[in-house]
Amino acid sequence: MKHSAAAAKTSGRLRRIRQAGLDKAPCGAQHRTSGTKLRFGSADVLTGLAGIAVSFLVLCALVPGWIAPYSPTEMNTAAILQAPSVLHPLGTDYFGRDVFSLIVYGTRDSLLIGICSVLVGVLIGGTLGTLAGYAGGKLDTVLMRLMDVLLTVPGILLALTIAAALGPGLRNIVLAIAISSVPGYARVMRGQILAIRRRGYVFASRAIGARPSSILIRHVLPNSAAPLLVMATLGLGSSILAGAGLSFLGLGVLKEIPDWGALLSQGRGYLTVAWWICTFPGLAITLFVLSINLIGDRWRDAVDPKRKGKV
Amino acid sequence: MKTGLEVKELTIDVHTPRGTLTAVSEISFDIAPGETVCLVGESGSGKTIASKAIMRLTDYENGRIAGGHIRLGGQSIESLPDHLVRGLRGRRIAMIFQEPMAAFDPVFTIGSQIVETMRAHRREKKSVLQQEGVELLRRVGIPEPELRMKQYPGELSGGMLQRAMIAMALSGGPELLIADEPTTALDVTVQAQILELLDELKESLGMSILLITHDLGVAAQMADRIVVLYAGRVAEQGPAAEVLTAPRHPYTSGLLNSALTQDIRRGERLRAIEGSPPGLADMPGGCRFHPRCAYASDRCRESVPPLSDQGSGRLAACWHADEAAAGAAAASFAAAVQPEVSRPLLQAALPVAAINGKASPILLEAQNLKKHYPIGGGWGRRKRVIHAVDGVSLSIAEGETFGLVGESGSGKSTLGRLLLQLESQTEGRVLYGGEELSPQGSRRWRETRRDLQIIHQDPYGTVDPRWNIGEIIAEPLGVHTKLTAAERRGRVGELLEQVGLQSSWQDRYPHEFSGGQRQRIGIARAIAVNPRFILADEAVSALDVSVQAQIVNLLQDLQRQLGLTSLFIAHGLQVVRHISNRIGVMYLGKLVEVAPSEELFRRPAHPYTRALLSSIPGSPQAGNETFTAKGEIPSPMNPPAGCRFHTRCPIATDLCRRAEPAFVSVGSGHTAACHYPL
Amino acid sequence: GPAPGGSTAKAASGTAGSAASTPVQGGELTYALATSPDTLDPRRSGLAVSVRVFGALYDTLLIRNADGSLGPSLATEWKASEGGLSYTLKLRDDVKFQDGTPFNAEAVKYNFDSIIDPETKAANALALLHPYKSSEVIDEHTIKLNLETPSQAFLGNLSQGMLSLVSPTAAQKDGENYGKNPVGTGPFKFVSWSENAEIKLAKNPDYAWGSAESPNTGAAYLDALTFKIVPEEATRIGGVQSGQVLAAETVPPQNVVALQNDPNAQLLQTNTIGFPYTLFFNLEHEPWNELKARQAVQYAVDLDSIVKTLYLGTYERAWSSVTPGILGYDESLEGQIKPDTAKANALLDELGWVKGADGIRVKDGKKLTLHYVDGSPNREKRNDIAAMIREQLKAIGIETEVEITQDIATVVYQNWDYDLYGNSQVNSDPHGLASFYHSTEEEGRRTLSGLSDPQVDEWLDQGAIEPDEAKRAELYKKVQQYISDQALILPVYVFPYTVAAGRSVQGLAFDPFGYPIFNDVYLQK
Amino acid sequence: MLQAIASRLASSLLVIVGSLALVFCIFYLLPGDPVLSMVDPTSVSPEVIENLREQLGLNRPFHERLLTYFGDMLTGDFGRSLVGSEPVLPKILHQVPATLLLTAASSLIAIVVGVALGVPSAVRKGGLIDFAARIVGLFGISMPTFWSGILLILIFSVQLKWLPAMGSDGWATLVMPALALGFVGAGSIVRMVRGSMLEVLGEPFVTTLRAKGLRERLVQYKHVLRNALIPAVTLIGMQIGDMLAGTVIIETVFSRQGVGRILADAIMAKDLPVVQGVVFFTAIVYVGINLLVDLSYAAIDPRIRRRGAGQ
Ligand SMILES: Nc1ncnc2c1ncn2[C@@H]1O[C@H](COP(=O)(O)OP(=O)(O)OP(=O)(O)O)[C@@H](O)[C@H]1O
Ligand SMILES: Nc1ncnc2c1ncn2[C@@H]1O[C@H](COP(=O)(O)OP(=O)(O)OP(=O)(O)O)[C@@H](O)[C@H]1O
Ligand SMILES: [Mg+2]
Ligand SMILES: [Mg+2]
Repeated sequence: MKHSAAAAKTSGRLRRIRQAGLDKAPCGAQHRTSGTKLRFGSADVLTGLAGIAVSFLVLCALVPGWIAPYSPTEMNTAAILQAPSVLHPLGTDYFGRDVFSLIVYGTRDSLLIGICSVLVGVLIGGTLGTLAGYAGGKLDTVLMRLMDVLLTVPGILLALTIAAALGPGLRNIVLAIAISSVPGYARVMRGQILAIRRRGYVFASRAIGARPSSILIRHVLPNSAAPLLVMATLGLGSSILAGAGLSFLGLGVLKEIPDWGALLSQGRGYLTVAWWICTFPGLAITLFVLSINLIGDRWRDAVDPKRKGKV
Repeated sequence: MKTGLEVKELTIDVHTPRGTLTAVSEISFDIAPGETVCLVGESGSGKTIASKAIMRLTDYENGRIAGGHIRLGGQSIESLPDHLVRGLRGRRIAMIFQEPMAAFDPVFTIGSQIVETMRAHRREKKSVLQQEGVELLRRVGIPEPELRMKQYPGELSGGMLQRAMIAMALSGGPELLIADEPTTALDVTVQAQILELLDELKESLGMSILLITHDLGVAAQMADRIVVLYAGRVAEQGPAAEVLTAPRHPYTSGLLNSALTQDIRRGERLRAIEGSPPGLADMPGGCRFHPRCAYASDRCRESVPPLSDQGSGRLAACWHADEAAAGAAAASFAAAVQPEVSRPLLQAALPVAAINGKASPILLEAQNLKKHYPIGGGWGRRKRVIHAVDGVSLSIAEGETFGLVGESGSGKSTLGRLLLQLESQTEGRVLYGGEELSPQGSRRWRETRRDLQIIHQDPYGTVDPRWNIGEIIAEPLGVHTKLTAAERRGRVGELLEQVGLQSSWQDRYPHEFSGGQRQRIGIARAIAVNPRFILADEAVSALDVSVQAQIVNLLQDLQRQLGLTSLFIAHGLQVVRHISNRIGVMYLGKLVEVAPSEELFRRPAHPYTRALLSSIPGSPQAGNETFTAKGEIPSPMNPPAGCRFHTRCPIATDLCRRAEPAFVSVGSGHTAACHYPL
Repeated sequence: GPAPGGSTAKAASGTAGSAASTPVQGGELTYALATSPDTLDPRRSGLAVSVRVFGALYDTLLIRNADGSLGPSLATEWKASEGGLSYTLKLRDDVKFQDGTPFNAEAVKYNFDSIIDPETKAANALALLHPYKSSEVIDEHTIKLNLETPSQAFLGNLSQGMLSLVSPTAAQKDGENYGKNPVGTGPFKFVSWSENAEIKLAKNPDYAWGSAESPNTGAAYLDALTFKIVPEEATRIGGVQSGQVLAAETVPPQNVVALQNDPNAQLLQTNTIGFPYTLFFNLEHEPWNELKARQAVQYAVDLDSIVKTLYLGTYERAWSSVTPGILGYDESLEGQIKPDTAKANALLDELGWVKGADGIRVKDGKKLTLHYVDGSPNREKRNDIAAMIREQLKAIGIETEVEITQDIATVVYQNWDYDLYGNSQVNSDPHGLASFYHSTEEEGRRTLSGLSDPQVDEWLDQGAIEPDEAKRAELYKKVQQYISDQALILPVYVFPYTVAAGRSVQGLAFDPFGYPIFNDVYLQK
Repeated sequence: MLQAIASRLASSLLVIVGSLALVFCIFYLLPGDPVLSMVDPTSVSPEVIENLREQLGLNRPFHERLLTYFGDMLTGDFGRSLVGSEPVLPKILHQVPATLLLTAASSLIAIVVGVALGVPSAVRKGGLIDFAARIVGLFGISMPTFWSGILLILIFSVQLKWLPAMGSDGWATLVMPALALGFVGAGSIVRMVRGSMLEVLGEPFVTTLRAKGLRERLVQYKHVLRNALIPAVTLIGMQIGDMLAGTVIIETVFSRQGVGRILADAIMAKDLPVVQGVVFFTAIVYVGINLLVDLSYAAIDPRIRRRGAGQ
């Protein structure tokens, strides 16, 4: 109410995106498939599969040794560039490492890149967005202009300079990806806060004399968080991809056990002679992103109180 | 040739994530050419879905016609191929909807949407159709139709849009017009205009009308015949007059009893139907009404009563139709005689202070309150101001219930918020117990919050969906008391029982409750810290009649028990009359009349009050030209000079256009701001 | 005959020009480079890739023959003064720059003086020209170059592309912008450079001063020569395979194998001379200042297997601190060191490093770690070498921290923060060893190895001025043996410059530095 | 209206100046020395390096450099590249068209594919098309561009010889890079359009349109899509921004000219003037995209048009 008309416009816009962008299907959503027709993508079956996939990946991340048939660092120079076979289900790479084992062991760092960078990004972006949305006024303007500035500076530049400034390393890659994702989260959070602030229950809470801080913590934040969290599930995949992109530009980290992005980027030169080296890590990313998105969609439906209420 | 519409044993299934549910079961009714049939029933009873099925619009909404027939002029619709159905829609059957604001595509002009409808069914030059469109708009009473054709839906008022939609519906020259709650979203004065228009069009065009409504008053005014739906089944149907006066189904009589009419005396307990309508997923077996029915027997629980002939064109689905009919007659007899007998008793039950407001001390007082909302501005646009509340003075005595009525946008809610200082005024002041109420955010503000509570209009939007109801009700306790968790739980349990819910429901979430139950939760929350004053802003407007009656009863009981003072805001005049000691009428940010409740209804002094009263469907003045307000409420951005009502007033003079009338006393405790009080 | 001209080009498959045919005039050669030149002003360039273009645009005073000897180019005769403090050069009198400016002693003087002028911001050229002091124009086509100190490498450096001669007129006129409007005396003249896309050159029809060793001393056969800048390996090779470019440089080993069987492409390969890709121990860091520790690494690392695995047999293993083809290369070092894990373990045991529970050796509570720094991107699979070495060192209980950084300049040359770092250099003279192994006095400056041994300094100083070739060679052999005995380095591979070309490309040869010679190229119809 | 334009310009200018200042600070704080990456440090003496620093003005204090920079910029002088010493402005201007063209082409592909898949996917929610579109969309957002780019080259250049593998002249060279880049954007846009369409399909006015007897196609494309595009436009704008950033990788893979590559090279070389030139460009494009987004709002939505223009 105290923000400018322009701010209201943007926030409204963002809210619309948020709502629509997350595939919200209204109750009584339209579709013409009648009961007899085969229903593809039946939400629950797919989500179930996705759940299995993610559980498997988490298992890979936690106890890769149980799953991988070989050590990921074992370089069998007698068996380099071998096509998939019974011995090496996904083939071997140019060091003679078993690609399947590499992928299994690489899960941990890949997930770590995804999860940590999203966590940091959400934390910073969410906080800034909350501040801007809740405080409004000058602070809002300043913060949002700052976010604009961050958006304007190409993410790759941020990533490259952060990596250059802090030195390479998983932590800094994570930080680089996180920082370039901050403006997005901040904007969504701000829009969300602005919207939730106007909700009836916030008004109602204010009317009984609850403190603003308690309203923020107990009402506004919990109700604003869902879209941010759903956005974060999408961010998981794109962070891993961003990591792969940095790896491609030569900013990766040479770890004993490369993450999927690094595998993909390092193996790309062998696409013509040994396609399996970078294709399977690519599929691993796809599988992860796909599953997380499916679960995210479903979860969004689940946390959306409006949809919970309906038949 | 024309046989009208025939619906026979229509059953509609809907696919939901929880499986296929039956929304409408074996409903049958006919509409003869030129006839108006009203489909009445509470929310969720299947009115909309049944009407959509007639046009096969259910196809798009997970719906499926699972059985029965729909015939229009002898032609079966339920099995027609898609392209033929499309030819039917808009041409032989047209439909208008509840919310005209939402029923137009916001990004196309009114004109293009009307022309588009015509072009869907015939080939004709655009300019010709354009001209026809203008004529249609003129026909439904839209001023400057050429201009309106070029405007976007967002630029027209609701009443205007509803007219435009009617025009659009007429463009195909339909045999049957389905109107799904066409006036619920509109102001009372506009509702009256629209209903009148529909009636007039039906006469002149010879259409049939299927009018869907939950308002028995509307049905009484419009219908030739009435079909009462309950939980997806027809409960009763027959000629309007008979159904309304001698119902043969307990549900119908329950509905009639719940509805507030002028026959019911103020302060009297309403005979509400207990419980709430069942959800689709948990339909009771046998007669679906039996859990709420006073006549329910084992038979009702076990087998479904068929829709049986009750003579003189009436059908009812009840095993105990005769008893019900007898009971209804007795009840209405009681209602007719009761007032004289019980009035003194009732008044004795009220706190003494509430009766003669003058004597008791004033609890809350507004002095020349103004609230101006700046809008626009910045970005190079001219700054403008909405005069939401524009100089209102009033006082509410301890123990009194003050009712506030007025059309949408007249500033009732804003005034309420100002009185509680939930917003700061532009001008004027608010006194609470003689002291100026501390503005929001100040140190003392929190203390006054305990005394002043609100019951909100939207019982769903004003509770945090993530909190269970225990937490919701306990929130004010957490803010204002130092109770332990266990004590709080205990208190919440008490409160739940006090509002007619079970104390064990604390751990449930809002979405698990029906609308009426949610409003009870809101009330429990409001009374949790023993307030002195309660603002009820449209606290019952969103509820079904049967439930509304329960809540009104509850509110009255609580007020009496707790000795509450309250401000009761509503646009439903009957409700306000029923519950309030005094009533204030607002128009465009100003209070135009204040009077004791009965006095206001008996002897309205301001032409606007008169217009409001005459727009109540079924009221003696209804449809009386001389008392209806013309046109629509002007924009609060630039309210008319002089008397604000002069643009719509049937008796306005030059004086009214020039000078703002002052409040004059027209009776004891009765004041009005009019140059020519009636 | 085989690849014509005095190049060391060995055609890996279907030698270019094996079907001895007469050159065809005309056509355009498109040549994909892996990286972009920084500038086309040789005085200011710091990149080898620029030199590939300089070869077409410019000439040098001298050239390096295939056998390693110096030959005439723009200078026809050269003579050192007594004491080696100056050189007198006779210049060709029939040469004109592409802008018409005559090539003469003044032009040479201008070039060299401008290199030592700080205003020019010369970089690598300045180092190559060291210890040049001044020029004296004896006559129109005779010049005397004065040095601060005698230098045996000086003359050889005059054959290096970064000391190509630019047109004084153009250089003065364009100033800072000269690098985008280069004018030389070479067989091709500059047409346009659209950054990150291509550099277009056109035939210089007046060219008639090609080196006598070259089959074509006259104007180029090609009408035009276009360099495309294609950083991505797969795209570069794909370009040749799809016929979009006629030649592409630096073919990755895995594609070499594939291209050898491609009927539409040929593969040209030549080993470069200078200093092979070498991993330098940082002698200032513990424990690598100890010989036994370095030897342990030397024994633990199986470079043979690394080179074979990663380069699939397309790269030669390096054995010494210089490559074959450099004066004084010590062949006796070849095959000397064989991997021996037992020995390596024994050496570390001797030093008191004991294996801990995690298999990593510990001494005085400190883990035995090796900080291995390498540049990014993964040029010539050098990062992969690091990965393999890390695995092999793990076997003897050394933990290798591999740092891959884009900012080698800071990590290595500013902070000297490495235990092992790899570098290679194209060079023509063994004197370059001094920049890796000679002790330094100046503050803030040191060599990659950080070696400071008066004996080595003496050999290197001697080598710099020793006029007798045989004696020089002996001196540098001593240095090489010392380096090997002291296990100062791990020499890894000799870099072969590889080019994939369409079948129609004929006569493409390379100079000993591995730079392509375009004047002899023609396109077979 | 004029005032609106002026205030908008002012805030855009602020953002641009902010971005440039940010980049300046980042570079100032960055360790390392551009000069060291310009020369071969093994053979070049420290005096030479010191001299280069002096010549390039790298020894001057921070505020002096910042002031000079902005001062020069006011006169249209963006400085000279540290590496090639050519003036920055022409250097970048020369690359701008290629990058803009690529961004525009990929945006077009992303939008067309996004809409073409998103609409039927929403209309037949739960059907085969929906399933396929969602999977395609998810693949789009889970595949690194360099990988799909190389794959395209191998298929269409090397195997089929249909399209050139590299370069930036002619339409043929645009096809594959635009596809690789556009596919990613399409992935998000499909999701967005689908969600947004579902939202709009649930609006009451859609029922009115059907009740009028309009053809389904007309309902979906003329009415629903247009309304659905309103929230989608912001996302599309953001996607265009992302695609602009994505050119860094794609331009490298396809060896295209462009600002992205210049940026990557300049960052590696710590060539601050060039980096700033590029950021200036990206900031302008970003501001331009925002403007375009707002214009398309007005074009799609009369409510905004009237509000913006009238009064
Ligand atoms: N597309 C649908 N999918 C699932 N359930 C539906 C759908 N349409 C209607 N229903 C359910 O069918 C029942 C009847 O709905 P309908 O809209 O016809 O009621 P109504 O009588 O018009 O109520 P109201 O007065 O609130 O408009 C409700 O319980 C509703 O939730
Ligand atoms: N926060 C606000 N900002 C701007 N305008 C407002 C605000 N709140 C209310 N208004 C405007 O003030 C006028 C009065 O609004 P208010 O909500 O008080 O009316 P009301 O009588 O309660 O109407 P309704 O019956 O629709 O609830 C309306 O024109 C409304 O648009
Ligand atoms: Mg309805
Ligand atoms: Mg209100």
